[in-house]
Amino acid sequence: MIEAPETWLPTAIAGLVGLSLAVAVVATAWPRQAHRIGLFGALAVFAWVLGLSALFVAAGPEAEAAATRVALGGWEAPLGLMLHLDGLSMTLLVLTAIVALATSLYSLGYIHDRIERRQFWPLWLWLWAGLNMLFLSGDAFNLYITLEVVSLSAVALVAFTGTAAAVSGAVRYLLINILGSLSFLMGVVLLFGEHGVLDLVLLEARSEAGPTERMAAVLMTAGLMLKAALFPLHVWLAPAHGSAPAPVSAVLSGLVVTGSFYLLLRLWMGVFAPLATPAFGILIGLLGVAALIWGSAQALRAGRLKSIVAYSTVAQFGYLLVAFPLMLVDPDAWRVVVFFAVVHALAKASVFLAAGTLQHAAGHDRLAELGGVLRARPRTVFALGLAGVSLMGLPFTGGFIAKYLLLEAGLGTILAGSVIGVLWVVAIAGGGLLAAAYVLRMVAPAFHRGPERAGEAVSPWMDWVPLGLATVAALAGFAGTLTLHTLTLTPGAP
Amino acid sequence: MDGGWLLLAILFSSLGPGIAIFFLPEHRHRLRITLNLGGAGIKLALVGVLLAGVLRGDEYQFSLPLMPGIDLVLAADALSLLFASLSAVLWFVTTVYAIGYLEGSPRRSRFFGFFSLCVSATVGIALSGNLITFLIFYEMLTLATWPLVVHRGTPAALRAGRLYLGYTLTSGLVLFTAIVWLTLLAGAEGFTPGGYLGDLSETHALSLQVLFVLLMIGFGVKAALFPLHSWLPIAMVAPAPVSALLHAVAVVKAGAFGIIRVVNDVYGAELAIELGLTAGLLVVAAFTIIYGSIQALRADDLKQRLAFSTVSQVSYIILGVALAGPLGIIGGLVHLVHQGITKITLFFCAGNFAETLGIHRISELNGIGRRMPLTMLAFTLGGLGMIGLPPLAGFVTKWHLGLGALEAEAHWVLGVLVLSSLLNAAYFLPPIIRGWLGERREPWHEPLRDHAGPTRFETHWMLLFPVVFTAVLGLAVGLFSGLGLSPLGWVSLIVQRDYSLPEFSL
Amino acid sequence: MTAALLLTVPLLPLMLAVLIGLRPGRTRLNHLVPWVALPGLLLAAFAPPGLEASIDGLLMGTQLALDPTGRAFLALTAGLWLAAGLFALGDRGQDPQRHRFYVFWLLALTGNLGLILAQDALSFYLFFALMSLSAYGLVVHSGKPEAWRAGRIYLILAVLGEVLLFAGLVLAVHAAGQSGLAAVAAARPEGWALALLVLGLGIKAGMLPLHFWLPLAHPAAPVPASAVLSGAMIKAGLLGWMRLLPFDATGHMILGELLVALGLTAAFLGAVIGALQVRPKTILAYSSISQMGLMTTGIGLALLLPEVRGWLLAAVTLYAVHHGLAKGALFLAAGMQDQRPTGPLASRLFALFVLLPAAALVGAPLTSGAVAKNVLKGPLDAEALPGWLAHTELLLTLAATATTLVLLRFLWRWRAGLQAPIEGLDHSRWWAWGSLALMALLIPIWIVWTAPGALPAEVHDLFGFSLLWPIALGLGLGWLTYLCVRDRATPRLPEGDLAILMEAAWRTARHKRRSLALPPPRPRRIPARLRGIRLLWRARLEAAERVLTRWETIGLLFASALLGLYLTLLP
Amino acid sequence: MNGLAELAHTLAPGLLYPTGGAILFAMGLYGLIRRHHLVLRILALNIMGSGVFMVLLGVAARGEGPPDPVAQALTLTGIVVAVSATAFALALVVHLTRLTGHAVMLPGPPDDDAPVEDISREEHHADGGPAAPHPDQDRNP
Amino acid sequence: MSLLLVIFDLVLLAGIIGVAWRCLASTDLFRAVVLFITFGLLLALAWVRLEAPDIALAEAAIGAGITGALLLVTLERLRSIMAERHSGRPHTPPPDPSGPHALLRALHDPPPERHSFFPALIFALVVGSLLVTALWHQPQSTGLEPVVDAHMDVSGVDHPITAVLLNFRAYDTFLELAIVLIALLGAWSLGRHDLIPARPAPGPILPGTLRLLVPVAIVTGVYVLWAGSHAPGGAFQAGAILGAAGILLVLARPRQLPMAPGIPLRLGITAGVALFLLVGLYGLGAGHGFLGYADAWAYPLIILIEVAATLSIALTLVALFVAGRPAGDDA
Repeated sequence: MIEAPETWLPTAIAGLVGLSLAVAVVATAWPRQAHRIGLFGALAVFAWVLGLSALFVAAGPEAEAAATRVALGGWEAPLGLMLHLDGLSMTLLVLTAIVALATSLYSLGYIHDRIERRQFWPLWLWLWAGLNMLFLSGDAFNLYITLEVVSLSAVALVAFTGTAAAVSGAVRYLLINILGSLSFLMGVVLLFGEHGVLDLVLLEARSEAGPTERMAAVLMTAGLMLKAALFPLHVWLAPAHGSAPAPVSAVLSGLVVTGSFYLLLRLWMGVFAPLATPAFGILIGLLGVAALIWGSAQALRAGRLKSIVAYSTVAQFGYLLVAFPLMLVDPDAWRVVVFFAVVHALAKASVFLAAGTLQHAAGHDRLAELGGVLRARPRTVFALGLAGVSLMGLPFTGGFIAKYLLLEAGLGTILAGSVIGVLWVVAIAGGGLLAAAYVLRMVAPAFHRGPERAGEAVSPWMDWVPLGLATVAALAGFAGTLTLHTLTLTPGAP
Repeated sequence: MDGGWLLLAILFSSLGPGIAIFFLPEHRHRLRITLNLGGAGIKLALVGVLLAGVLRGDEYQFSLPLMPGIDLVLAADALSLLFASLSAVLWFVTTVYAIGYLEGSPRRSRFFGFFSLCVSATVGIALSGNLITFLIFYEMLTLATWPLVVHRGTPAALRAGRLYLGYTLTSGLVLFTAIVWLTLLAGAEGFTPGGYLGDLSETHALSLQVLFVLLMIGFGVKAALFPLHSWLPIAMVAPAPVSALLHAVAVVKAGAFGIIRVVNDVYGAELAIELGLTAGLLVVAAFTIIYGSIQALRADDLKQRLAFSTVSQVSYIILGVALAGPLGIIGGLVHLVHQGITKITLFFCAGNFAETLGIHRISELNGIGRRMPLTMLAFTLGGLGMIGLPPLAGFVTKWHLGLGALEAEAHWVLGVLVLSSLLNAAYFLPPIIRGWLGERREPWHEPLRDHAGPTRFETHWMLLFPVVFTAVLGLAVGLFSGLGLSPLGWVSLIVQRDYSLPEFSL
Repeated sequence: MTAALLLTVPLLPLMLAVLIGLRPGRTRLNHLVPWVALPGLLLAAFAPPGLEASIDGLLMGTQLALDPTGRAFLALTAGLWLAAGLFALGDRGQDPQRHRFYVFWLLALTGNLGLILAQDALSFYLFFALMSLSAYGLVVHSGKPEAWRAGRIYLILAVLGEVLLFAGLVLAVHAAGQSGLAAVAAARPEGWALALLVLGLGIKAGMLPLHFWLPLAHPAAPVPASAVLSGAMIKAGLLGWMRLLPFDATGHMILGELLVALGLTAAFLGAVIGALQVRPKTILAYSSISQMGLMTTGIGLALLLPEVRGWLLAAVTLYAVHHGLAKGALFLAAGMQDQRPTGPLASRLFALFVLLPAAALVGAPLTSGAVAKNVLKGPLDAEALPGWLAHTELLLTLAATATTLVLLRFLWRWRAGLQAPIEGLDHSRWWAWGSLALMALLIPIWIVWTAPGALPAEVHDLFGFSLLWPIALGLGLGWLTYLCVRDRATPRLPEGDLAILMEAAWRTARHKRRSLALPPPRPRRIPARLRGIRLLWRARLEAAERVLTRWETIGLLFASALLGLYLTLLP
Repeated sequence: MNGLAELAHTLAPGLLYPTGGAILFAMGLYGLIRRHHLVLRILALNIMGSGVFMVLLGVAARGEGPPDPVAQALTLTGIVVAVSATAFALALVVHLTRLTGHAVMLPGPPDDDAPVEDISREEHHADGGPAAPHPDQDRNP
Repeated sequence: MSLLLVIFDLVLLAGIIGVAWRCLASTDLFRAVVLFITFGLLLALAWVRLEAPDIALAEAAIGAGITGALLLVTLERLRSIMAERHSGRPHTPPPDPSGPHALLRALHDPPPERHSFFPALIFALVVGSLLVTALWHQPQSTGLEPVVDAHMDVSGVDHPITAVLLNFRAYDTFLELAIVLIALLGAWSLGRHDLIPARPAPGPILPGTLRLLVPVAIVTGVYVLWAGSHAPGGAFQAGAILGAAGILLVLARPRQLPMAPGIPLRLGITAGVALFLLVGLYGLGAGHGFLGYADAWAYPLIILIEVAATLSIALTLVALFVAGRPAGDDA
């Protein structure tokens, strides 16, 4: 006798939070076995998330009632805290699970020193738990806390290598994160002062286009823009991501930044939805275009492999910004944005992992001197290229589907009579070209004629995981329909 | 047997081995050769089965939802079979040639991996059932060919690769935009003979015109239409099998095939004429024909000359399509095959010269006919075929194009054909004459291929046989063009099925 | 069966060509070269009338047939190639490159035989092209600069001819709606189609303004090649005309008049320029132009006089056969200068074999020339032609005078080039030459005997005052000229008249051609200046990013983001 | 007197303290922009944070009844979070100073084209000499 | 009365803002830190005025106390590092602690440049005034106080803040504990504590004071913890007080820290989180929801969690003060 999936869903959601926390706590308490705990924990959480998503989709709720809300400790909002699972968070949870599992496997090979392992794994598991909680949180203040969990552990991981560049990047990252968090918190406080509740659903129901909401929106948006490294507040990203250990860079660029963006999206689709004005859309869109150009230009300039990848994140997030004005015209476009973010996260993570393998083998990641290693490691270069193709938005990858949908939305705005839509379309289409240029910069040395130099030996994990993840990113195109369907199961969203 | 799975099997018969080859260690050359030839052979057989099926009138379709409302559609009609069989046959040959060509050189796993990806993409293009699927494979082709272009790894090769990517990716984006736009306007329809945009011609005439231009820019780069052709001659730095592939089968043909699809199966010839689109295309194609020929005449490097010749010859296909009448389309479509066979022969020959004797320039060709008679013979057949002399393949094309031009009452096109033939003769006859009748005083620098050792033939047999085969094929398709299964017969079938063919056929 | 029979004729030489090409070392194969023409001759001689076949699978539908005109041309062609082939066996015996010569020889032979049998536009074009292009190999065979030059001009004109013919055929076939030659002609090509056909075929036939490849190519080619070029191949153009031009009850006045005018001009101009030449083969080449002029006149007349077109066309055919054989013999004679025998009988034969075809050409009684000329002029007695055309017959007669002069000049120059008598003659050459020369006598007998193809030839056609007086006039003029210029240098015109002008024009253009040549296909490096700019931009971008990274910038940007967002959010 | 009472009513803690908090927040932002030393920046951030808490508590104290316990709980949480972040930031600053020799933010993308392995990974866990100081700073002393 | 209070409020706020301003404008870091500690104390006063004694306690203990200690020890470390680099002799106390240049670089921040003054000022003013505007527009809502009040009887404790912290919003509190732990993990991942220079506290006064202070602190801590269930106080304040005692201990013997054993230390710092999580998971299994308690068990469980949390917080704060991870942790 199997009960209906709906009945299991709340337990499964809370269980996911509990499980990921438990893994982190156990690893913290027993650092000697942290990597084993991490591995099994990663597998368990991954399996749990997959099971949860199966439950969620199988529950097949109506789009309007799809959010499953779990009252923690039995206390309903507004008194208590609610976990909140809908199509959007489900999608991002699955994304997190995939990237995090890959990163965990990769880290098995990457972090080999015994002492390093003891430090790395607990922090990493906390980060993952924080991300899971972030995506499940349905309470404004709790979002602040989970953001802090994520940022503190992320900063610690950035500084992990202990080099001057890493620590310097970490300090900047931390200060900016604190600034962003405080700004976000100020917004939360304003909202609380106005409405006296913290639960997002309640807030959404009560919010209107008033001055408090406007100021809160400004503060929270700006704070999250800082955290999501949206142009022109992106400058912390390249140093931090460029000098972090490879798996950390992968998670940062793939998930952490996406997490902040998720929050932005969630807020603007819910609480702040009444505020949006066309001018706002255009401003954000223009910032997006600028991000595309600036990030790409910097990626074309940067001399280090990981810097290029990091700046590519800045550029790719430009797409997400460009999508804002599209969403004002076509509210359905938000699903496209999320799909794009998902695909980007997968691709970016695999690029970073591949870059990490190359850096490890060569002992550095200066592009000019990397040719020999690139030539000797075709498998890694292939992963780099495959994920790069996804970034460019070329078929057969998920990036293509995402780009297609974005372009469709952009052209839709033109057809709807928006003149500035031309700019968005040009940016969306042209961005791929810039991406191609910097991906080519990374891959091309592998094709130069010259000696091969395998460099230091790398573990099989580091050899194969990037390729596997890149393949997932490429095949994500086939998951387009499923993802978009899942995303429709988000109440409140148009 | 379920039709869709056959199409998938055709696709995977090269994709599978390709991916397997990527992960083969460099020294497993026997296994690699087995995979290569096995894949190519299986593909050939499967295409044969499909051919028989389509001839019987069976329907083949496979579709996979990609996005809401948008499917990945593979379908086999007579037109796709034309291109698919061409690629399958020529691919087999090129694979043999490439194995011989690259024997003993490094990085073969990478090369053959991408090589197989290329054929998969090409076959995918052939079997695409709608524009989006077409685009997917089209872009895949761009990416899969780039590693081949830069395979040598010299600075020149990398620059060429950069240029190639620059051109093709930009055009790909234009195409992408245009296709999304079109899909927004008309929905993700499958290719329909006679087009599916008829309903829109009243309301969206201007949009359709702009879209057509965008689509032509998108396809025109690969098809090397006039202002967009510069990458092609420069991409000549690639190894000979790659050039052969770029020019004969994959890349330029993909562009041309796209134009054929758009004109015939998206817009439909009638709508295209009504909107005044074919006239412009005709002028561009005609200009490209002449321009390419003149540039070819100026080139001394053999491969460069062949490249410009491709620029010129591919526009024959487009010319035929732009004539938009049954005979013109027959001419254009049949040239798709004929040009492929002929040009691949020529590039193989150029590769043989370069690889066996280190000859790259036309001025060095003197007397090569005595050293490599079979290759030179093949070159001669290819060159004469390009000029359009009977009974070679090129003649059949030119004949139909000429008749098609008259049928479309574009008499000036005949003048273009005449002029182009003269120019073709002017640049193909000199190397032929030098090869057979020129005197060489100093001895040949040979053997360049020390590792290959002495052979019974004028060069490595894997280099020679493909050349001979394609040359004979080029002769045969022209000589026996009256048969039903010849390319001409097949193309007539296509046109008969899709268009009302006038009373007589020639 | 019929198809196989008809196909054998052109395919046999083709197969031999392939064999020789593949196995150049096998000298025994070379001995077969002359004999592959034999089936053609046999077919012409013994085939039942009305032989035809169509092969659908071949080249969009091929039709082959042997009609009476074709039979005559086939006989001429096969015979001449056979004889010349025999001659070539001897002539090329010591040539290290002879297998190459034979390959081209056989390919040209294939084309020449095939085009006679072809009855549809495509296969006609196919064989025509094959012949023209392969003959190039014969022209340049010697590899001397002179040969290359001649070859170049030959090739340019040949290709031009091909292309024009192609365009003409396309137009004509489109108008006719089908590709059979008879149908095309029946549909009366007009306008562009007609002009293109006349020009395309006219180049091959040495028609007047496009004749200049002949005097260059013939002397440059080896002797047997010259013989077939002049004897058989240029007749292909003529045959094409006969097949494609609108010879029906309507005729074609304009074209007819044009052709008559061109033909007569060529007849005289060719002779005059020929007489001013030095080298025997050049003189013969101009003579060929002159003679082709006469045949062109015949074609023109056939268009002008539709009622007697059958007669006239038959006459032109006869003339073609006669001229082909005689000219072939004379060309071979030019290759016999080193074969002057010592014995008295042989010496007489030597003289006879050169004089006999010469006499035939001028139309001396009892020779083939006499029949040909008389038959050609036959219908003109009865018909009155308008305007200046009324004098056509007189002009045709006077042409014999010009021919006499040219041939006198030939004989003079030929004799001057004779080498010392030798022992040990080359029998194959002698046989070939002799048999061709004797044809000048045998053909009229045969014709009068059998009147093939209902040819209106009678015995009295072998005589006639109108044949004799122009010859006498010519001899007289020749004598006078000889007296005048005996001690002085002969006035001469450069070989290839118009070609000289064109070459001069080409040479001036050539100066510019060097700069026209494309550089080798290297993608250009980015120019240094641009690279500098790129470096500069990199530095600037990095500096800009540094500025953005400064804390105060971050803070200010954050604050301005706050402000900007606030402003845009204001309703 | 009436006016004063009204003023007093207007300037109730529920309004006054949030205003003060806003001022502190803005001041912290100003300090963050203007000051260079990392410790000072951390102080500025803490002042900003205090501003936020002041707003929160002020908001909680609005109205007639007892103050909102939820807001106070949130503030408590916030304070602990702030001290944790501060402690970690200070640890980082010390570490950075140990590595580079100064406690100000490096300018620009410090990673680009600069050798990354100049400080070996071993030094992270074992004892190692301090690295060479970076040549440039984001200001001239 | 209310006028007086308003005046008090205004003076207090002016003081707070003034101190903050001086702190931010100070070029001498030591001075800035001292001002910041003053700022924290003033804030505590303000919290009291806002009827938030819990927060005031926490501010005094954590905001001013612990943060101040952390800042001071950081300054000390920076100075030491600078001096060390300057002298070029590692791990020896510098001969002149107030050496001119090293000190200048480490503990002195020159006044900011002029060019960013106006933009920064304007932006700060604009942001501040926008905030104020928004705040002044807000209604006089009572927040969640009535709701909390209505549920106090089932919360298991009497003090509403503790009820919110450990029952209604236990998840937040759990994560807060986690954040403290993560900050420590982060600090530990940077390196070992013995790589961080420290100076022995001068003189015999400190050890002497310690003997007196530590027992008092422990007693106070336990009391605060216990009081938390019904009156102002609780785990964080208690942890902070205990932590302060620990910090004093550390200060007394900075060079010879006891060789902290790895496993118990780890267990200690994770005890609070682990126990909290265990209880939470039990709640999930028992059907009260994640982090939920059966009504009857609420009080003991809360107390249990608070005890563990206090222990962990105290340990963690001390560890954060020490900054590097103990050698025992690597074993």
